[in-house]
Amino acid sequence: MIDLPFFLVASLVLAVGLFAVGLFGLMLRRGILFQIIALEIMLTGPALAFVAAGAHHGDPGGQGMFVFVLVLAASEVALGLALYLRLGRLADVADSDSVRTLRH
Amino acid sequence: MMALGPLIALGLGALAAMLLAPKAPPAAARWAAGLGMAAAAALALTRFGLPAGMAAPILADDELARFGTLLASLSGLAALVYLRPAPPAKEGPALIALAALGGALLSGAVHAAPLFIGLELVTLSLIALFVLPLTRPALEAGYKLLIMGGAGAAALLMGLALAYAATGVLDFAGWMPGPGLRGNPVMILAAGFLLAGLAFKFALVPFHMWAPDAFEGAPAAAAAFAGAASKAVVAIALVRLTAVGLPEPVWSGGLALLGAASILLGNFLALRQESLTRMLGYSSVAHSGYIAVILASGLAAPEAVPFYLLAYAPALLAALCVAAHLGADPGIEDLRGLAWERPLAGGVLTLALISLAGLPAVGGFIAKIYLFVAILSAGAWLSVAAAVIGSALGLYYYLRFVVMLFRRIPPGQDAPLYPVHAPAPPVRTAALPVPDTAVLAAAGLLLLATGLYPGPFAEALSVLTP
Amino acid sequence: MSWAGLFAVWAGSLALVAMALAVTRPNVVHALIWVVAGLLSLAAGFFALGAGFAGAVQILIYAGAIIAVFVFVVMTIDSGPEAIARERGWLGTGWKLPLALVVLVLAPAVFGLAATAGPGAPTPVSPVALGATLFGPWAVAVEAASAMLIAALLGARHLARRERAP
Amino acid sequence: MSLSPFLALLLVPMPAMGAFLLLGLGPAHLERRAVQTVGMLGAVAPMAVMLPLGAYCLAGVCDGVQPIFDLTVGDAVVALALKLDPLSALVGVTVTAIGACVITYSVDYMAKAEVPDQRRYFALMNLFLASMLCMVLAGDSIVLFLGWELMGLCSFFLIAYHVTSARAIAAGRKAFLITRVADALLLAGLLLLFLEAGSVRLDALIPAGIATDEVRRGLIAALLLGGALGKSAQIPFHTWLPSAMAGPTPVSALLHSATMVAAGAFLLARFAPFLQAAPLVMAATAVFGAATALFGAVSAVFQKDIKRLLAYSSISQIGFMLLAIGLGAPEVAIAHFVVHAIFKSLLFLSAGDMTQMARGTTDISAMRGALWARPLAYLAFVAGAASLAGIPVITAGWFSKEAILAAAWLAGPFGVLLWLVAMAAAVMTAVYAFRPVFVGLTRIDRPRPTVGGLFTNVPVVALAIATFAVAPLVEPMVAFLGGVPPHPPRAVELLGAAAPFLGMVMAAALTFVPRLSMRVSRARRLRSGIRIDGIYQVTFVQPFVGLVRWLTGQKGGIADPVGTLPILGAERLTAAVVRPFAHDPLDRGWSRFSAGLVRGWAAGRRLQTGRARDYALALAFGLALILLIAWGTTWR
Amino acid sequence: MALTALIVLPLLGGVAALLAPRLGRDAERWLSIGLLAVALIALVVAWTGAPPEDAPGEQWLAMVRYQYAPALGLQFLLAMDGLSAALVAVSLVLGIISVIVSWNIRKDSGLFHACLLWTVAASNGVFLSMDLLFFAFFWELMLVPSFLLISIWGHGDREAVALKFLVFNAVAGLGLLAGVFWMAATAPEITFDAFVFAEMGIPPVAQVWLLLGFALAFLTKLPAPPLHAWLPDAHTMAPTAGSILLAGLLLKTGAYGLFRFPGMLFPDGFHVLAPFGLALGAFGTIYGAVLACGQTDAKRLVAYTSVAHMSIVLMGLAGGVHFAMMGAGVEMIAHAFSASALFLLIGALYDRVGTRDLRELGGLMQTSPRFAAAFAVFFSAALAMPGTANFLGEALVITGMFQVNWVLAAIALVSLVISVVYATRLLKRIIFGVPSRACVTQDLDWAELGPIVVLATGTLLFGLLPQLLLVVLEPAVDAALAPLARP
Repeated sequence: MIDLPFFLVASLVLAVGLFAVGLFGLMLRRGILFQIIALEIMLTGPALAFVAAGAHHGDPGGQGMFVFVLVLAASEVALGLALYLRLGRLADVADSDSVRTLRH
Repeated sequence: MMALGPLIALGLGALAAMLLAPKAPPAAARWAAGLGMAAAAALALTRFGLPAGMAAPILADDELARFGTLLASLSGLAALVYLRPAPPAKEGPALIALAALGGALLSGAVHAAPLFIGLELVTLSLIALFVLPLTRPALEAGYKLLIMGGAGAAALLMGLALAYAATGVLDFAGWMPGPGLRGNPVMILAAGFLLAGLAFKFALVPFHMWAPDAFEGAPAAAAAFAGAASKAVVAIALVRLTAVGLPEPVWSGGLALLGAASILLGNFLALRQESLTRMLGYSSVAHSGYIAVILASGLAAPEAVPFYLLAYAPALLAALCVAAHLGADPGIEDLRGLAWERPLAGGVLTLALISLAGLPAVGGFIAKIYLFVAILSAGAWLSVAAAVIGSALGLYYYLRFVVMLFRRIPPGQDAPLYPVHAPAPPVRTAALPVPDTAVLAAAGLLLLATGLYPGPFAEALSVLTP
Repeated sequence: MSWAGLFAVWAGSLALVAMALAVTRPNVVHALIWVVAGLLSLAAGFFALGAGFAGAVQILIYAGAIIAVFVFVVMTIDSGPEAIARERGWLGTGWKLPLALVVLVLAPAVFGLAATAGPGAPTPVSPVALGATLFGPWAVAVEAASAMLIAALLGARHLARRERAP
Repeated sequence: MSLSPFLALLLVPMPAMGAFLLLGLGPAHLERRAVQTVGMLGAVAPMAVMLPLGAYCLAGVCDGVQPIFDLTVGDAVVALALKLDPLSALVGVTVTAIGACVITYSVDYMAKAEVPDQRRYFALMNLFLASMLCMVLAGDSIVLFLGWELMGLCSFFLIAYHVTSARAIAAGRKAFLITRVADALLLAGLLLLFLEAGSVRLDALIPAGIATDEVRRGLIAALLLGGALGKSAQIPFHTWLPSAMAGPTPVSALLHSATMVAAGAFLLARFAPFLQAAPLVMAATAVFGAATALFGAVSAVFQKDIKRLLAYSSISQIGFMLLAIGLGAPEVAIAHFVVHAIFKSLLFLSAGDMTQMARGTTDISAMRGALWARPLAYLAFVAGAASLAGIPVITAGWFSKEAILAAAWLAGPFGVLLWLVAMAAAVMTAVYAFRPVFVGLTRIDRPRPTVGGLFTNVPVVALAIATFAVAPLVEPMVAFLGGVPPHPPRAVELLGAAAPFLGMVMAAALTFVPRLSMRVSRARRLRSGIRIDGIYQVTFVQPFVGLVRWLTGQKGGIADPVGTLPILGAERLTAAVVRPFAHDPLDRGWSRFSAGLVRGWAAGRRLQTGRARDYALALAFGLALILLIAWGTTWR
Repeated sequence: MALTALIVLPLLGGVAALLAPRLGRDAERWLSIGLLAVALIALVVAWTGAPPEDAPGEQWLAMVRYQYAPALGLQFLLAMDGLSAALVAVSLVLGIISVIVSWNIRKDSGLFHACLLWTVAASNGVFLSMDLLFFAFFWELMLVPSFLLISIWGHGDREAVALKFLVFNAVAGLGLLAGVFWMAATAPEITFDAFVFAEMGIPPVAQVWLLLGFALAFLTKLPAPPLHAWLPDAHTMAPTAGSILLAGLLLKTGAYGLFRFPGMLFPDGFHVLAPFGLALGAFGTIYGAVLACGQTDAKRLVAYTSVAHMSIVLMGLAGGVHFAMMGAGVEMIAHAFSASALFLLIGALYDRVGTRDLRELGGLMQTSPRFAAAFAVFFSAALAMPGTANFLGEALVITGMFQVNWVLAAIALVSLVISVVYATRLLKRIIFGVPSRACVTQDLDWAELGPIVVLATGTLLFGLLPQLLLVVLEPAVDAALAPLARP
């Protein structure tokens, strides 16, 4: 059993917490915009975890991965918002439950 | 540098397609992307048999990577052939090339960064491809993949981060269960998150929800790439991670559990589907399950998973090619008599469906045998039970569609016994364009070849797994 | 136990609270403000962890650029009182099952991770080292990440094409 | 294959066979004249080949084999061959000559028939002739059997020539069936001999048969005898022959004189050396022969129909031949064979000519006044009858019959018994031979004498001359075949010479004394011979028909019971298994299961709600599950 | 390669024939004929090629072995000896004949020709496969096109009859399947290679059971009473081409199986079960002949004669002596010709007058002499007249029976006598007599005459020059008998 420093463990717990909060938002909210926000929040969890782990190991890899997470977040926001706007012309995007022509 | 050749070819193809898209005629972009993918496939093919090495410090160049690249490029090429969204989308070819690039990257990934980036590159390109027709179902499919994909990516990243925290390295090699890592709870949790993240891309129950919707709503070509290429490269990533030896029994047990659930639920939900594409969506879930249980049973037969992919990919590509030809979201009634009207389309679709069902004479049969040998020799009785039930269910619904292909007359009517000059039934479907014909023919031949003479294929594939 | 570490944890906790508030606000503008707060808190934590580059990028790109995009989008939609009331109504229902599931996700993580705590301090990583990594061995990944952005942009451009309205 | 004179043997049956193929199976259309020409050439050409061969044989080189080809079956070699020896040469010449005469005669006789019928007729007649030649010239058992069996087939078709007549068809079937029984016996015997010898060559078969053990030898000999009895219509197989008169008269002429019926005698003569090694069978042959000779002669006396009379006459005459063979004098039998062939074909042809004049009726009474109406045919008939009856010194019949009687007399006490029987038969022979002759003498007012056509007269006249011309040749023939002409005491010879005259007297009495002729015509019982047909009907035919009707379900039973057995068994089994599930719970269970499956599917598909929130819920659920499992594994 | 073509060509050709009607009128017919002709060439190539070097015996003329999936014991193993070559030749010729005689079939003619070709392909597969998994596969595959032929293009109560055919043979096929899998499971390592099984040394008791399983399948196809009930119905209701293929090919597959495998794989079991086989054959030959005498339907009559003749084949095969085995081989070929021809003739008759009831027919001799002549020729063959190949076969079997048991020989001779009854009955009712109401005015045309001439030539050629056939069969017979020799 290796012992990880407290700050790292706490950061990891917080990271999972952020991830969980985002997931909670994803499940709770019906507005598509809120869901995209929740998605962003979900992604901050691993970001924190990478940075903290990088700090623990003194390794630039953590921050490097953070950059990639950021790129992903940016891409998703770009695509997501465009999709949101486009979908808004066809459906009630404030209520994602109405966007369910594909089912069963 | 040569090892990076396929990636460079794909990237250049994508870039050229992107740059050509706004001004040049649409065919130019298609040609650019197509050439890029063809070049990548050719390069990957020529590199088979060369000694394994590293293409880049974080990217392996071994047979598995070449196989993944080949599969991704060829699937991309096939998808490109029948990618025809209703409003012509100039971005399409570039996106497919990018998706293939992601696939190539993923298949060579021995490091967290390319794994993650490759995966997300595929996902994002697919989202963009899904929405190309700009219809409501397409947008909905893209939206669902976006939401689910984001969540899945987050889970995957969480897993990677935890593994990084536990070991301090991002190379898979560093995650080998050493003395300090065995039983490490951080690593175990990491395995859980990783599994969830990959299971999402692999469309395993309960992370599969996006798949049937995507198959139904998205353009068939995009769905085909999602089902064939991305599934294949994720499977390759799973093979690599399995070879690393992540904490057990979480990894294998989880895979087996998810796999069994996918087999049962996927086959069950496809049981009486009326829509061809949606049925294929559920069936893709089930096939992911089959691959997952093979992986979970260890890699006793190294060629099992690659062979399964080799048999599955052409079947799906061919089936969706026919589906694309029949219009948006074809139902079972649309297939009536297709085998008589369009023999090639009907015939290859028949081959594809019986391959998916695992009947003899086509590759799916051999793949099924590998599946059963793997899980039986591992003694995974849960998987065996699931696979048996799933295969039985599968037989039912695949054959439902196959039979419909050959039914000429709607029920209730009977043909005259000896019609002297039978009036030719009106042909409802337009003739297939030449490239589609080529794709179908190639897929059909590959299915037959793997089914009738699998020896060389199995031999070649058995060297893939490290 | 280091002060920097403690600070980082404190900042992270703030971020968590802010994010939790963000996902429960009925008004989208409020939610965005809380997200920005959370992101800034995280940036503070990054600085404390010795990841100055990450913190700076977090502030500039995440809290700055990405949220700005959100704000633009929010400005295009109508978020009147009725919409907010409707959101509030939805918030009141259907939170139990998600919460339970989130607890089930959190519990193993928290308890599994808490078992490993020990002493230690964060080690700062210089941007130079980071740059050397990113543009050294990871160059392929960086290129691919740019491809990812391109893919997203291509998709967005297609979606935003006005003349193709169905 | 070196060029030997025996190569010509192959050419003997070829023309006839070729004529058959051309006429019977050739697809080309032929004119009437062409049909007749081909048919006649096919029959005459064998004679043209056979006569030089016979002369060659007579010149001394008379033992040759012409191999056809060899088959190897395992260790055994089946070597097909034709053979020329005195026996085959003599009989071959006879057969070709008679065949040529009969078929030539047919040209006129069948002139009125339709072309397709004529074509069929000539084709079959040629095949008939070819078959007999195959058999006669055979050097091995396979070719011998080939000819033997094909004759049966041809006789069936020829007897049933009048295809619209049910009686003719029935007669043909009867003939075929009974001779087929004989064929089966012969086949068995030949195959057994083949197994003994490991070869099919007659030269090898006979020594091998002699060399084997007694029981087996006896059995094989008995089988061969059975075959001969059946083919030659001897008791108890004689019933088919009188019925076989349904065919055209030339058919009967060929059938009775030189081919089919006589083939049995030839067969036994061929295997005589072997038969002599089985004394019991020899005795049986003699007894069957003598009995048949007497029986046939007696029956013939009471016939009203001239053709049936001649049929019984054939039965009787072949009986004489068998008697001779049974007595160990096959050479004498063959001599009688030759003589009989000549006079019997003559009798048939001339009788046919006369009856044709009487518009097809073959009743003896139709011959009234034949002397005046058809003088040539009548005189020819008289010549034949004289030979048949054995008028001493001038007719050939007398010489050959006398030789048989002599052989019987010389064969010890048992032989004397047989001699007595044969003498009685000889007397009866004269009776029936002359009865039609005397009928023909009766004068009716039919002033205009007519003569048949060229093709009718040439063969008839030729044969009539031959009956006398052959007379001095009988003894040389016996010698040629390697036998010694038997000479009994003078008294016995004289008794034999007296027999025909006694018979003539009786015939005259029967014809001209009305009381007696009435009695003869009323003796229906004797006319139908031994009622062995009835016995066959009761013992074989009826049970067989009953069996067939029972097995085919025409008696109210199950059709094809054995085939139905497994079906019934399966049904019974299914019923037994199913009864516990009388209300078909399995089926209901199955349908409930499938209905449940469909319902379950309908319910299960609702899992896929289409709502992104629910998808996230599922995702969270899966993640929680995996993490809980993962956490669980960290516990010690 | 040529061997593979013998199976693959008709198999794929069937698919092509399915589609060919789109190309033009009669395209599928010419396609089928062409493919079968090419297959005949392939047969010649395989036959005359150099004998294989790796063959496990000297009798093999050609052999093909692909490792299919070695890990799973799957391989594609074809081997051809004289018997298989002869049977394959017969199957191809009969295939061509079937196409020709079905020229007037218009209903789904693509599928019809596909079924014909598939039947040929599957039976070729049976004749050539020495890998028992493939053998069993082709064995079952054969049923499908035949089933379709009867159930779609048949006469009368065709669907029920087709089902009967299918049920009988499929159930019996289970015996074969069970045996094959049992052997594969008990083999040292998983394989379906018959040559391996032959050297495996199966325990005698197991041999008996395995042979029973195999024989169930073979005897049903043969068919030997009491498993023959499917045959008269199937023959009667099938279209002409179907009857030809049933009589000419399917029955031969059963005989082929009995020829090839009992001696090779189960010599001990053979010694135990041969007396039962002989008894069954002896019973069947009389039973079939007697039943044939009572039929009123011409096709049924011929069908029962098939039972009788194939029972003779069974006697020959169960005799285990050289003569009998040779006879069985010859009789198989001979019966393929003669029975097919009789079915062809009766089918042609049925096409003209619409009845096969013997009581309503008659008078062919007057109205159509070619018909009558053809009937007479094949009637002689059915009678085993010397000069036809049938005689050779039966005489050899009877010779063999004399070596085995004289009673059996006597029974076979009795069946020869009974054959006269049914054959003359057939003739009497069809070609003799007064031309009946259902009378034929149209004689055989070239499309019917051609096949008839071919079949007649075959019958007479092998009857008059039997060496052609005997030379081909001899090595196969020797090889089949070699393991039976008791030490």
